[in-house]
Amino acid sequence: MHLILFIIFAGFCLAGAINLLLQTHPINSALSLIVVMSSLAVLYLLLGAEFLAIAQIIVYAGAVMVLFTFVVMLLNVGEEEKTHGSKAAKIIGFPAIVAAFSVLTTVILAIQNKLGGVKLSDGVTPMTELSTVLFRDMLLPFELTSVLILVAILGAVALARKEGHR
Amino acid sequence: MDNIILSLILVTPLIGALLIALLPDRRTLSAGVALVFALLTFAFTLHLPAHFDNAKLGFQFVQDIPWIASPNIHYHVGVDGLSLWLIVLTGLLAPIGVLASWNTIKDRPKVFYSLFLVQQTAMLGVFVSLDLMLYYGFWELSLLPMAILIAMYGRTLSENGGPNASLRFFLYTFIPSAPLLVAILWLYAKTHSFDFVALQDAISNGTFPAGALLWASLAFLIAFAVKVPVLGLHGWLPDVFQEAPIAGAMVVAGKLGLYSLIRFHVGLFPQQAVKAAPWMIALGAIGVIYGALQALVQKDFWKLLAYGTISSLSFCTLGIYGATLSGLDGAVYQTLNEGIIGAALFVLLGVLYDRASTSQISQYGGFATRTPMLATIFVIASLAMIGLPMLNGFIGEFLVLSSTFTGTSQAWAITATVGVILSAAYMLTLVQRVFYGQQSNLAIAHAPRDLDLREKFILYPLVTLMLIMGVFPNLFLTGIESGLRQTSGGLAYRAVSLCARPGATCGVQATFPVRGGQQ
Amino acid sequence: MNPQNMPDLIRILPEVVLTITGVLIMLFDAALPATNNRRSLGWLGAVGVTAALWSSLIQLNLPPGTAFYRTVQTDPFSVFFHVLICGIVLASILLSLDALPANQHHRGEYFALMVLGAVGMCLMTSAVELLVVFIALEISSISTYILAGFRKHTGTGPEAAIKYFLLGSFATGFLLYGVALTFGATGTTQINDIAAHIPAASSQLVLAAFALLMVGVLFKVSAAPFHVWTPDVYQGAPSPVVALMSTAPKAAAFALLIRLLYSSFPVLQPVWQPMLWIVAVLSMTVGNLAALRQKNVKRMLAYSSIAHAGYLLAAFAGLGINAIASASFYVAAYAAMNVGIFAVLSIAAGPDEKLSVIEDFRGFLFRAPLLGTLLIFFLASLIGIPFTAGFFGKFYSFATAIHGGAVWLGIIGLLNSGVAAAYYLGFAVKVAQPPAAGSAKLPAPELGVAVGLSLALATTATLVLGIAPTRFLSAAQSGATSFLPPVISDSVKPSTDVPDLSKVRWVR
Amino acid sequence: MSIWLFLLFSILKVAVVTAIFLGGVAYTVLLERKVVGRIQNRWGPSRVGPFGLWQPMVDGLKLFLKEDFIPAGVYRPLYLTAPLIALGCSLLSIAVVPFGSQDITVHGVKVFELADLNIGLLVLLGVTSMSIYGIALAGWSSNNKYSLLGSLRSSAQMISYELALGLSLVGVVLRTGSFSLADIVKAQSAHGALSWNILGGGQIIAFLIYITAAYAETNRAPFDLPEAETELVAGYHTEYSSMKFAMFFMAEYGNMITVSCVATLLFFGGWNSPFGHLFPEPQNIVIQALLALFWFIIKVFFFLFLYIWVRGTLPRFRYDQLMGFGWRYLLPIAMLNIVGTSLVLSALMANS
Amino acid sequence: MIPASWYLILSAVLFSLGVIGFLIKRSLITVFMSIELMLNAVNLSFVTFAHQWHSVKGQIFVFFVMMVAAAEAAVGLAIIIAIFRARATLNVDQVDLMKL
Repeated sequence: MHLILFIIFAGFCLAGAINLLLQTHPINSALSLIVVMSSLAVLYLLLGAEFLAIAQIIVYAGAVMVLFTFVVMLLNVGEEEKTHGSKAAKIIGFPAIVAAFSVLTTVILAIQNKLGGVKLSDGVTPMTELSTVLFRDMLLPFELTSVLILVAILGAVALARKEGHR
Repeated sequence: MDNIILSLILVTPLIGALLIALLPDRRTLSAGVALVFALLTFAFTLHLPAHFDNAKLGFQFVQDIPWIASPNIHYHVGVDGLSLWLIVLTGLLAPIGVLASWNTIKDRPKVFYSLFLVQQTAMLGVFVSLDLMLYYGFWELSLLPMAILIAMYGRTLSENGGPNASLRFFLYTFIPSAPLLVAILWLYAKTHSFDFVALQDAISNGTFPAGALLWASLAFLIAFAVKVPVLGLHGWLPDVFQEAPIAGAMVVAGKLGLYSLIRFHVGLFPQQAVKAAPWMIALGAIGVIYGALQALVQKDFWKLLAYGTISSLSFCTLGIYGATLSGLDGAVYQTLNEGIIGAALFVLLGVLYDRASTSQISQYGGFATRTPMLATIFVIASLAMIGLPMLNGFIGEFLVLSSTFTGTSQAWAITATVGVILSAAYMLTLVQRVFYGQQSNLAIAHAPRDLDLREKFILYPLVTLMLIMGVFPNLFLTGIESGLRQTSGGLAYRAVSLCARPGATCGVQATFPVRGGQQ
Repeated sequence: MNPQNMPDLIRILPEVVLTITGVLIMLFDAALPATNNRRSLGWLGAVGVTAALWSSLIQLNLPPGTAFYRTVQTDPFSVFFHVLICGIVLASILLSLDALPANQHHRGEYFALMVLGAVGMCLMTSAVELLVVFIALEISSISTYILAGFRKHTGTGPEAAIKYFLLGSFATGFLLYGVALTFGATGTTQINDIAAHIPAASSQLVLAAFALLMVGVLFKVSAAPFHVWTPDVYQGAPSPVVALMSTAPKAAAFALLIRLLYSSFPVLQPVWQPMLWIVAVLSMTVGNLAALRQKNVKRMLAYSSIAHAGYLLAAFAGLGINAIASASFYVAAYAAMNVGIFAVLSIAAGPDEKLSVIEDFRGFLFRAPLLGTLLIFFLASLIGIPFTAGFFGKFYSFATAIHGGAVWLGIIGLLNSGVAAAYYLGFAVKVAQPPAAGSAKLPAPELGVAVGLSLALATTATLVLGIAPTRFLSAAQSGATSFLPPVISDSVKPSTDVPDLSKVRWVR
Repeated sequence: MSIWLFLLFSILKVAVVTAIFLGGVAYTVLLERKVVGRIQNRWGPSRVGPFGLWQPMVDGLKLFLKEDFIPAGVYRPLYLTAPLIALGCSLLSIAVVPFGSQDITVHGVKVFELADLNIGLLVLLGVTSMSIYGIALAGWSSNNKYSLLGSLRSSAQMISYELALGLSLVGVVLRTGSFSLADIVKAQSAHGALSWNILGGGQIIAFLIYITAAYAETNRAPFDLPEAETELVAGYHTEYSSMKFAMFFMAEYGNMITVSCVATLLFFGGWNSPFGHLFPEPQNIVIQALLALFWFIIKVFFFLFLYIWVRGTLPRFRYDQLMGFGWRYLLPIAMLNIVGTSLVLSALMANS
Repeated sequence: MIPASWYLILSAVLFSLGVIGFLIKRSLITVFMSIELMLNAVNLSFVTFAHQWHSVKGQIFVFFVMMVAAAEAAVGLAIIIAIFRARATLNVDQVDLMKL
């Protein structure tokens, strides 16, 4: 059961991610990304992170990506133009990515036995434990997030607002 | 008084610079203040020979204050016979420089005079520092004001002449100073001291591996050789001579580099200096000829002076690496001479340039009839440069040549002597073409004035000095020699070099203290 | 709450003060009429930042320790960087007061962003929990992204912002992946605890995590080969903002780098020392060579800042706490002179940044003697002329490196600074060169009180750090002592040998 | 219990609930037409069947049989997906709503709830946030400026009000200490109406915020700007016809029902009777279940009625008023409500 | 049961795809999406490790990453809007007033 679910949703993830790269229209890319995010939410569920799964849906799929599609719609962004990209980025970039990826995979495979496995019966992280850590141990970062969001709001207003009227 | 006099000498020009910067930007005001402070500094420097004890060992007027604990940097200044007269010379050239610039600097005089005084501090600092870091600080500090001055007050009318000369000057000197700093830091890493005396001790005690020490000494050598400049590293000099304002040009070459060579190359690394000596002697001797030959064919008198300077500075190199006491004496003496004669010639050529607005020798001719005083002094200075007996140039050149001939290498001595003859050729040609012969259109058209009061005020002391130094060399040489014997490591170097020669006695070491130190 | 019975809030007092200041600015911004020029907000910000600076000095009286469940740690090191960052922000705010164009939109937000960004930067230096580090980093980055794009009416402003933003977020991705792998390898994200867990962890995973972390951090300090964003961003961003973002976030990132290297991954020293060796050489060489070709002043300074990152990284070739001290000192020195030079540039070029190319500055010394002199002074400091901050910073950094045995690094570095002298001096010479004969006479730029203060601050700092650096040095050194073993871990004794890593020796 | 039995029951439940839900949707439409008719002093549909009761069937048939017209120039893939997303989300959200007591089980399977999640409330929010895509994509893919404007308005409006909506729920969650809807209802069961969140829980402000935000979320009057006929033709579904239009229609009414259900669960004690234990509880489990269902449906009906009532009486907001109201008043009040609630709760906790 | 490494490899693959997207996509907004993909990939790693260590901290981290991503999205999109206003294009290759 777990295997099937994992394969299905991992498949969705990969398909979505690849589709994100292949699609030329931003809105399609955005939708692919939503698929990736939603599938990730399911994977979180499989890993026992129930709260995160739903937070993923609410925050990422429901808020962040809405913002993306909103902007795509607002600016009426058309198809991507096929222009030649930076050659250097490709020449250096791709081998670097392939190398980095293979290194990572080797590392992960090498420590595979240490890592252990994931079972459906592993249980779900209780919300109480989550909130204890969040509101006690991680109180400072939590409060700090408010500053972060304040900064983001300020900035978004300052940048996106048309000049001429305050 | 004795223990703060050096600080006083250093601080006075700096205060002057600050004061000028704060005062309004008016020509006479800035120049006046600068003159006052330059004279004041000069007066303070005169304190040094007056109270200098030739018999005493080691550095005098020492002031040693810990500056930074880690890294261990001290504000450590002191004077010995080697630096004594150089300091006085620097002090003397400052008011002369101010006077020489009095009329020529019209734009932003404030910037000019403050930078000039800062430069003055930096040069004085180089001569008095006994802490390598402090020394390096002043060494580098001396670059920038000069570079800016050249850029701001480039004399030719060409668009980028000043800036290019300035860049060239700066980079030529700055880039070699990078290895120099590395070498200093490397020394520090081993000893945890920047103190000159302590390092001298450490090096002679064999604290350092010889191979690496050779590289370190090389870094020192190159950094200083560029500043002299030694042949091959002289690329910046002609441009600078052509472009720099007179007050700057007269101090830019020679003494800083030569002093540093003696004190910090020969003084710190006697054994390595011996290894370098054959090369340096060769460069020196060839430099004498090369400079002279180049000077012969120059059409522009600034360039002629530049190559002439290279030629006569090469004598100093020769003297230093000839590794005899009299040779070193001669080198130091020649350094002083160069300062005085060079300054005089610069002022003189400046006057010419002021009158005729060109530096092309071919345009001149027959000036002597219109400007007899100028011609006279010019001839005296030229003769001093050539090395006529009774004038100061003779003493230096003679000491160097004779000691090279007897102590080092007859072949090189002869080569250099040829250079002396050549120097007579180019200087006299210059005199002949500028002042004598048929009156040129220029001389007629411009109807040049003779020397005015200010110019006389500059030149008379210099000429007097040439005569005094030519007649009573011992007045100066005693101090210089005592310095060389006692403190600068010159003798250690000589001892080493003597020992290195087959069949030589090494007993000198027993007779004199090999190295100086605070007793 | 914590063993010393100190109220935890005192440990983040500067951040609290800054946050309150930022919020106050916004509230007043809303309350002020639209026609108000909002200079008062800038002054308010300046006062707030000064208060924060002062309050971080108070922390010196506390014994070093952690707060908020071991997420922040105040020690002399963090105080050093707090003071530095607050100083930079103060100077930038004062500078902005006079250098912003008269028609600048969203002035209130501008000042609030500067102050709130400082919260992130400050916290980055005292955070010992990677989560706090991450959020603080984001606060500082996001506020600088926005500030970079503040000249949005120009084509280059938003372009700078988007490039900065995309590449910055890209780097954040790497940093975060590194954090994830660190967490995976060690099971903790507490910076001080990581070291203790490394011996038990899989060394490959630790290495991979470390590499990814370094990519992220080196990106933030704009070290080669992660420097590509710097020139464009500096060119497009408003000069007062560049003064801030070329120094303060970098200082914070360096503080983070130091914490990571010396608190979390001291075991990996055999790996990171040669790695940083290479990065340092690469940064200075690439930076200087590229800067030589630049015609635009801000681009030139951007490349030079890459080179300076290289000089700074050279310090890490040194041994022990000396490396930390000299790196900290270099950050301070670089901050002083770079803020200064950008202050001069923004006043000189005016709010519309009319003077952008080096050629435009020809004869500037004749036009504005004081500003010109200052410009040359700061350039001299960047070159490393003695008795300026730049000299002493460079000297100390290379001294440490050479002391640590990296003589070649010292030679390469100092030769590089020789190359660098070429373009700095080229600029200085252009400034000093008499103006072209036929050129139109431009009016001398005006010098306001605020910008005067800011310039005075930068000049004094540059001079003091060059002439009497003792106090700052000892502050940096006492900061560095925070990394002596007892503080590194208080739970498990770190063991220093990881067998397969210590054999790795690449370049020395 | 075997997994197959569980699956069978689940499928059965899904089928039943979907059927009832869709039927509810159909009759809510009828209800609206009737009630609005009365408000406007007319009869409403009354010809088809007794009291017009067959009207929804006929409407459905009509929509089903109409030509399914796809305009040229639309972006087909999204144009086709959008209504599915909208309806899908609408149907999905009812899955976590419990209609009756959890204690009533058949073979261990809870009868009155499709999915028992302990983060049910968050799932509701998540689904709501996803439902924006239906509208947004519909408007954009239609390649029609009215549609686009409608969908832009709608996305902005939904994002804005979702915040207030979410925050208004926090008070309730704080009081209960759980995200599970069943737990929330249980916490209100002690003393009848007195312990309902709206009264005893002191969440009346939260309720008002919730109901306001929910109206905006469902694009209902007075916040029905995305489909304001006088300004935007028909907003995001201008270009839709036949079944695709019907899907949007069904989604909207489905959302209304869900919102009403949630309001009932969160603030009005769910299936609990308002009289609490005043009357003895019937022993028969079937009666118990039916009674619970009765109360639940009554309350939901009340909220649906309220929806229609509001629509019939209140004028539409202007767009800037709408946004201003959401951000300047609703959001701060919701925050204050949270602060107040937590202060009171902590005070209470300190006392006990 | 499936090995935890599968999740990690999936995460690595997604991360690499994100990096590739960053390099090849030519519209600013899709480049930004690629970055979001990278962050999501990292989140998956975090959750996996949190599961493996039985530590809530990893999950908390993800939670914060989401918050940050939301803030970043707001700012990033604001910048994108600003650049679209100034330049009327979102093509990476046309946003090149300042050449490298």
